Amino acid sequence: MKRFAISAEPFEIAPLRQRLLADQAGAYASFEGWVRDHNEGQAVRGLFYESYRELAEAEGERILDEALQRFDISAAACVHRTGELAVGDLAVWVGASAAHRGPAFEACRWIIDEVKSRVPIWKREKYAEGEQSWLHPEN
Amino acid sequence: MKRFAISAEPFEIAPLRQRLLADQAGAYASFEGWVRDHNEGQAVRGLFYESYRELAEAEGERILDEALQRFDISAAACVHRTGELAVGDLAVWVGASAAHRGPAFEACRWIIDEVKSRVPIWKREKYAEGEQSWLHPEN
Amino acid sequence: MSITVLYFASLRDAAGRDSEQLPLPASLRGLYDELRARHGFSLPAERLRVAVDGSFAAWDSPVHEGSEVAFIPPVSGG
Amino acid sequence: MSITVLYFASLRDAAGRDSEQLPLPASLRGLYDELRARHGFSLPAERLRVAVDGSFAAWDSPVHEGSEVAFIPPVSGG
Repeated sequence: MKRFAISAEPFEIAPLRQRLLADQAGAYASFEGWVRDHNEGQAVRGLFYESYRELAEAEGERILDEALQRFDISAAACVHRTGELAVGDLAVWVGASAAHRGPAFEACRWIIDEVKSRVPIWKREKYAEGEQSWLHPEN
Repeated sequence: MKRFAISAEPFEIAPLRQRLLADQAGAYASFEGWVRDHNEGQAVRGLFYESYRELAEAEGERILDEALQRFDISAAACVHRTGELAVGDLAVWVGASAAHRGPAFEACRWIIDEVKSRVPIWKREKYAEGEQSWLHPEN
Repeated sequence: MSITVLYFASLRDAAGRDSEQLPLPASLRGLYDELRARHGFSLPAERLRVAVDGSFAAWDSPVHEGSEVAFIPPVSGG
Repeated sequence: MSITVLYFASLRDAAGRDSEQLPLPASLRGLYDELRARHGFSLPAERLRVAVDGSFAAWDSPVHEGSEVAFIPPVSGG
């Protein structure tokens, strides 16, 4: 079972969370990224995520492998949407389970940070004024 | 609507999470504490949580008020179970939403830490050997 | 002239009851020490907090007729 | 002797296509600079990563007949 997935359709969190439950795990930390109605002062109507899917899935799996090495966690997973998203839609989900809450939080935070900086997914924002632009952050 | 609750019965996370969704919020961090099958080397069959409910709810609200002051978040909530719980049962849930992921994670972590150290709830563990004991941590 | 004392967790087990009515004490600290001796509580007052009428209170807070007093052992939620 | 170049995000918009077949280049860096001039890409090579056959690669990696090359603009998932 893949732990990192790109999903072109809306996805349910409940079954993903369920797979992280384990009798030895007492702690579960999760993160969800939703489409906000603004970014850097501009009103946003929605956005479009594009990925280089093959590379994104390979890099995502690598991040989760690294998280399992770096942190004392039981399991971790991540799903990232692609396609057209409206304000309020779920864009990304990360979950991590562990015996203790410290590593669960730290791994969850580290995974989303790495996904945002390393996985080939690009966001095009659609502004209320009708313009669009790809985000290619500096750094 | 109370943001902190003591629940004597199992509770659903989905409606609690739903209340934290907001168009200006792009980030949601959550924590769940589940009953583990062990603690400090002992096999655990289940546990019993007792609270001083009136004081617990007041102190829990105070923690959430403080979190809203300390962190740049949109909303936060917490529910803690009481009563008999089996291994794998949900004991506590915390959720926080924010425009950005940093404050969402930090507030979520701070809230669960404060709840564990300040809210009058006590855990009695039932060990596989049949003994029970109240946990009154030295911190 | 009486107050209600509430017991939780290990204090309740040791006292064998949830609560009891007691005469108005001179101080919270004196009350706890007396109850500790009577019920055999293992925890010293230094490891407890005290609540009066549903709010945390200082150990030197006054106690009034009719107050509800609770001694709060170290908590273990989460 | 040819390779496939994949375009994503702003590079795809500027190139007006998802991919194209090109002759085997001498180097990845030279290939990007040539494509940047041809398609008017705004991003300099220093801001991109490069992937060959579905894995990130160094800019001085060799390119082989039939390789699939992708220039990866700064990512913005999450």
